[in-house]
Amino acid sequence: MSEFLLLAALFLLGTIALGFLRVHWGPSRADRIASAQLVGTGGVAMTLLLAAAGGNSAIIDVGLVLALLAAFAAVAFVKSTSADGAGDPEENDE
Amino acid sequence: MSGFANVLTVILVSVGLVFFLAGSVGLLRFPDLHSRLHALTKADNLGLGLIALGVAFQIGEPYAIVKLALVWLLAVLAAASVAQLIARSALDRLPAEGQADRQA
Amino acid sequence: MTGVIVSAFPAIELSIALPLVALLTAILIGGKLAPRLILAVGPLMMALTGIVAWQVAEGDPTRVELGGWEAPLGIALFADGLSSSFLLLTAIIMSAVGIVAMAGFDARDGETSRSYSFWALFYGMWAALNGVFLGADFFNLYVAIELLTITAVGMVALGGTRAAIRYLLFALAGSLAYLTGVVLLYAEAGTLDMSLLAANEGDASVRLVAGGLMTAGLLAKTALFPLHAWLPPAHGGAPAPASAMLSALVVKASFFIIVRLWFDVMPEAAGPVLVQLIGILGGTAILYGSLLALRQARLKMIIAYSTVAQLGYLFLIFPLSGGIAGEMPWAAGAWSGGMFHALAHGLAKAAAFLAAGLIIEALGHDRIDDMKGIARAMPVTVFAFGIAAISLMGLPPSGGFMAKYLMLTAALAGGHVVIALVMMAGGLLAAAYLFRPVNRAFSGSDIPEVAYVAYWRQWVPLILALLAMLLGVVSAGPYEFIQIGRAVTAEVGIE
Amino acid sequence: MNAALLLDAGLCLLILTAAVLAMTGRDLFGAIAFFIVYGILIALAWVRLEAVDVALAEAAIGAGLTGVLLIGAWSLLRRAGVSEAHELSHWGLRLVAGLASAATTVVLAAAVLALPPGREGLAPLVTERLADHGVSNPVTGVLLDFRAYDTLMESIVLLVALVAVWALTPASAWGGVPGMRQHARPDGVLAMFGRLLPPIGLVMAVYLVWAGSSQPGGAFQAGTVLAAVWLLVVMAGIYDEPPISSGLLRTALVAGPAVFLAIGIAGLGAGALLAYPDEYAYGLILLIEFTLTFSIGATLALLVAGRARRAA
Amino acid sequence: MMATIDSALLFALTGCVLIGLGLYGFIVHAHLLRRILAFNVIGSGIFLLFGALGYLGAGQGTDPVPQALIITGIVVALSLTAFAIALVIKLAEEEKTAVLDAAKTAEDLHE
Repeated sequence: MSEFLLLAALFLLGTIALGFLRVHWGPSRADRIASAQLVGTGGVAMTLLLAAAGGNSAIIDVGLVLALLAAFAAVAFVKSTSADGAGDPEENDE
Repeated sequence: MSGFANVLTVILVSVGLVFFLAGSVGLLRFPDLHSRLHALTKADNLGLGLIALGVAFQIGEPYAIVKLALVWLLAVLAAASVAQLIARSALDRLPAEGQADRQA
Repeated sequence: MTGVIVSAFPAIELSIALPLVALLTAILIGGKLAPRLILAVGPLMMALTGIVAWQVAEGDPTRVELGGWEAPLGIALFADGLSSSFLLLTAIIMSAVGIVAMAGFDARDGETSRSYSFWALFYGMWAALNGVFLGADFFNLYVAIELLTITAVGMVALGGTRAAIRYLLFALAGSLAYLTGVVLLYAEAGTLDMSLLAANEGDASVRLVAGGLMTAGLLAKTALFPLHAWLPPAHGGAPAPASAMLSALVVKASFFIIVRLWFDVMPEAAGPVLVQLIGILGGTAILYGSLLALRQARLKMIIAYSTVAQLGYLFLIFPLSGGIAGEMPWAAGAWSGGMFHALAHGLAKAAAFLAAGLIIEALGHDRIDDMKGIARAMPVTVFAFGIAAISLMGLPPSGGFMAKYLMLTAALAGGHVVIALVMMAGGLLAAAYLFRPVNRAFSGSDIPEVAYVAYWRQWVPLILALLAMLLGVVSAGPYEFIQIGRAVTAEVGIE
Repeated sequence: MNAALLLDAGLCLLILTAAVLAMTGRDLFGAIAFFIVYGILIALAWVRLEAVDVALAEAAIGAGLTGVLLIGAWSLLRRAGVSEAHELSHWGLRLVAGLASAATTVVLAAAVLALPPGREGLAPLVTERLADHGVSNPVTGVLLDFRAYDTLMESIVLLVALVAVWALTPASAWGGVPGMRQHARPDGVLAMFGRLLPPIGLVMAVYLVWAGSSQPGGAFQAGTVLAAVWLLVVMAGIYDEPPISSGLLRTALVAGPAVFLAIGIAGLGAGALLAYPDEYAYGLILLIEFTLTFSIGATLALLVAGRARRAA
Repeated sequence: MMATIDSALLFALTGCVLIGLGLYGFIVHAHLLRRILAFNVIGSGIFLLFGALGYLGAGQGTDPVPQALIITGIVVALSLTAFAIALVIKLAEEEKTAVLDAAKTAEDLHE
C-alpha cells in the first residue's frame, strides 16, 4: 500500500512541476502567486499521502500548518496591489 | 487495514490525482487569469478532498481523521478566499496593468 | 571560609545571566531607567568577572555544565585564563562605554528611538560577548555570534544605513560559512563540545574543511584583510561609544573563536599552508590598514583604519608559533603576545574612540584639519587619546609595547625576519598616523570654542588608556594569568 | 529503484529547480514566488527525512511567514520607487561566482562522501536520558532541556532583532504604530477570512505546544502560527497593531524569555543554570513553552510588521 | 515506508548544491532583496545537509540533536532576514535604491 501512496505522491510532484511553468511564465503577478498557491495545495496533499505511507499521523500537522499559512503570501500580495497598499480589492464594490 | 479499505483508498486517491492533473493542465492551458483561477480552486480542492478521504481509510485514529477534515476545510476556505481576492484585484488593473505586468 | 564561598559562587553562570536580565529590563522599561541601569550593572559585572578571574587564578580552568547535562548532550561554559581575561576586559570596557553613553543616549526629554534601542542592543551585545568568551560548544557559539552580529549591526545602523547593510552582508556570509563548518564537524565527530572534540582526533581531511569554513566565516566577521572592507565605514560611521565596543570587543570575539578552534581544539589539523596564508593576510592588513589610516581626514576614520591594521598583528601568532601544534619553545611567547595585544588594543582602542566621541560632541565634527588647539580646550580628553596612542604605537611601557615585544622576540627567535620587519614598519606607521591628530590638537595658541562636555566623562577614556599603560607596567601577572589552562607553557617570555 | 527513492529524487530535482529559478529569475516578484514554493518543498523534504518538528517549523516560517515578509518588502520597495530592473552583472563576475559556487559544492560533497560510516550521532543518548526526565518528544527535550541554553539565547536573538528593527524608526515616529493602517471592506471576503481563520489558528497553536511535549510541535512552530494569525487579523483591518511604546506589548515580548531566564536562574538552586528538578521538569518545561509561544508570536508578528511609521 | 540511506545521501548532496546555488546568487546580484533570498537559500541548504547527515548517522529517523539545532538555526536566520529587510526598506525609502553603491558609502565618511 505504501508503495502506491508514494507513487501517488510522486505523481503529485509531477503536477506541481507543471504548476512551476505558470509561476515562471506569469505573465501577471497574480498568475505567479496563484500558481504558487496551487503548489501549496499540492504540498498539503503530499503531506497527507506521506502521513499514510509512513503511518505517522503527526505528519498531517505539517499539512495543517501549510494549509493555514499557504494563503498568507497571496493575501499580502492582494493587499499590496490596492491603491494605498493597505486596502482590499473589494473595498470600492457596491 | 482491510483489503476493502485499501481498494477504496486506491480509487479515491487515484481520482484525486486526476483532479490535480486537471487543475495543473487547466492552469497551463486556459487563456486568462480568471479561468485559470477556476481551474486552480475547483479542481485542486476537489482533488485534495478525495485524497484526504482516501488517506482517512488508511489512518485508524479518529482524531487524525478530524485533522484530515480540518486540513481540507482550511484549504478550501483559503483557496476560495484567495481566488476571489486575486480575481477581484486583477479586475481593477485590467487591462492597463495586466499588460504592464507582462515584462521580461 | 570566604574563599570556599567565593569559589563555589556561580559567577560564570551569572555573568551570562546578568546582562540578559539587564537586556530584558531595558526592553521592558526603556525610558529614563534604561540609561541608568549601567550604574548597577557595571559594578556588578566587574565584581562577577573579578570573581571568575579569582576562581580561575586560585584553581584550575573551570567548566560548568548547563542544566546539569554533560557534553555531548548538554552545553558547557568554560573559563580559563584567556576567557576570564576577555570577560574582565569586556566588563571594564562596557562599563566605561556605558557611563560615557549615559549622557549621549539619555532620555531626558522622553524616550527616543536612539535611547531606547541603544541600551537594549548594548546589553544584548554584552550578553553575546560573554557568551562567546565562555562558550565551549560550537553551535552555541554560532547563536552567540549571531546575537553579537545583530546588536553590532543595529548599533552601526544608528549611524548610517549603508554602512550597516555592508556590514550585515559580510556578517551574513560569514555566519553561513561558519555554520557549514559546524555541520560538518558534528557529522564527523558527533559532538560540538570543544573538549570532546579536542580529545578525539577524528578525520583530518573533514576537520580541515570544517575548520577552514568556520575560520573563513570568522575572518569575515573579524575583518581580516581582504575581508575588511566593511569595517572602516561601520566603525567610523557608528556613534562613538558604539565604535568603541565594535573595535575593542566585537571583532575580538570572532578572533577568540578562531584561537580556540586552532590552538585548543584541533592544533594538529592546520597545515603549514593555512598557517602561512593567515600570516600573510595579517601582515598585509598591518601595512594596508596603516597606509590608509595615514590618508584619512577624519579622526574616527583614522582610528577605524588603525583597527584594520592592528587586527593584523593578532593573526601573526599563527606563523610565529612555528606551526600551531607549537613544539617551538617560543610558541607560547608568540601566543601570549597575541593575546596581550588583543587586550591592550581593546583598552587603548576603546579609549581612543571614546575620546574621539567627546571631541565630536565638543566640536560638532572630527575633521583633523579643524581641530587646532583642541588640546587646550579638552586637555584630559586629548591626553587620554595621547596615552592610548602610545599603546597603539607599541611604545614602552604600554601594554601594546609588551605585546609587540613578545611577538617580536618570537619572530626573531623563529627566524621570521619578514614578519619582524612588517611589525616594525607597522609601529612606525602607527606613530605617523596617530601623531598627526595629536600634533593638530596641540598646534596654534588660541583656545577654540567648544560645546560643554562634562568633566567626569572626559576621565573615562583616560582611565581606559591608563589601564592599557598599566598592562605593560605590571605585565608579569597578567602574562601568567592568561596562560592558565594552556597546555604549552611559556619558556621564552618575560624574564 | 524503489518508489521511495524515486520520490525523493523527484523532490530533490524540484527543490533544485525552484532554487535555480528563485536565484536567476528575471522578474523579482517571480523570484520571490519561487522562493515561497521552495519553502513548501523544503518542508516536504523534512517530512521525508522523518524530521517532522523541522517540517513544521519550515512550513510555518519558510513557506508562510518569510513569504509575507518578502512580499511586504517588495511592495514597499516598489512604492518607494526602487527600480526592479534585472541588471545582469558583468560576465566576469558571473564566471567567478559560478566557479566559486561549483568549487564550494564539490568540496562539500567530497567532505560528505569522506565522512566515515557508522556514525551514530546522539540519538541513542537522547532517548536514554529522556526516558525519565520531562518531555517525551526528543526534539523538544533537546530544545528545552539538554540544550536549553541555546534556546534561551535564540529567543533573545529574536527579541533583539526586533529591537534592531525598531532602532530604524525615525525620531518622529518613535512610540508609534508599525506599518500602515490596514483596512478592508467590512463584509468582504478578506474580512470574513480574517474572522474565520484566527480561532482555528489559535486552537492549532495551543495544540502544537501541547502536542510538542510528546510528538512533533513546540513553541517556535506554535508561535509562528500565532504570529501569522495576528498578521491576518491586522491585514483584514479588524484590529490595528499596538503602538510600540505600549507597556502591555513590551511585557508580552519579554514575558517568555523572562520566565525562561527566571526558571533557569532558579535552577542554580537545583545545582546548575537551567537545571530543572526531576519532579517538576515536565511542568516547568510546559510553562516555559507556553509563555515562550506567546512571546515568540508577538515578536514575530512585530518583526514582520516592521518599524513604527505613524503616531499612536 | 520512509527514506532510505540512499535518499538521505541524495538530500545531503542536494543541500550541497543548494549552498552553491545560493552562493552564486549572493555574489552576482546587486539587488539587496535578491541577496537576502540567496542568503536564505544557502541557509536552508546548510540545514538540509545537516538533517540529511543526521539521518545517515542515526540509522532510524533523524538524529534529534541536529533537528533541534536546525529549528534554532531557522529562527536565527529568520531574525537576520527580518532585520536585513528592514534595513533595505530604510535604504530604499531614504535613497530610492536597493543596491549598495561602494562609492557612496565612502562619500558618507568624508562628508
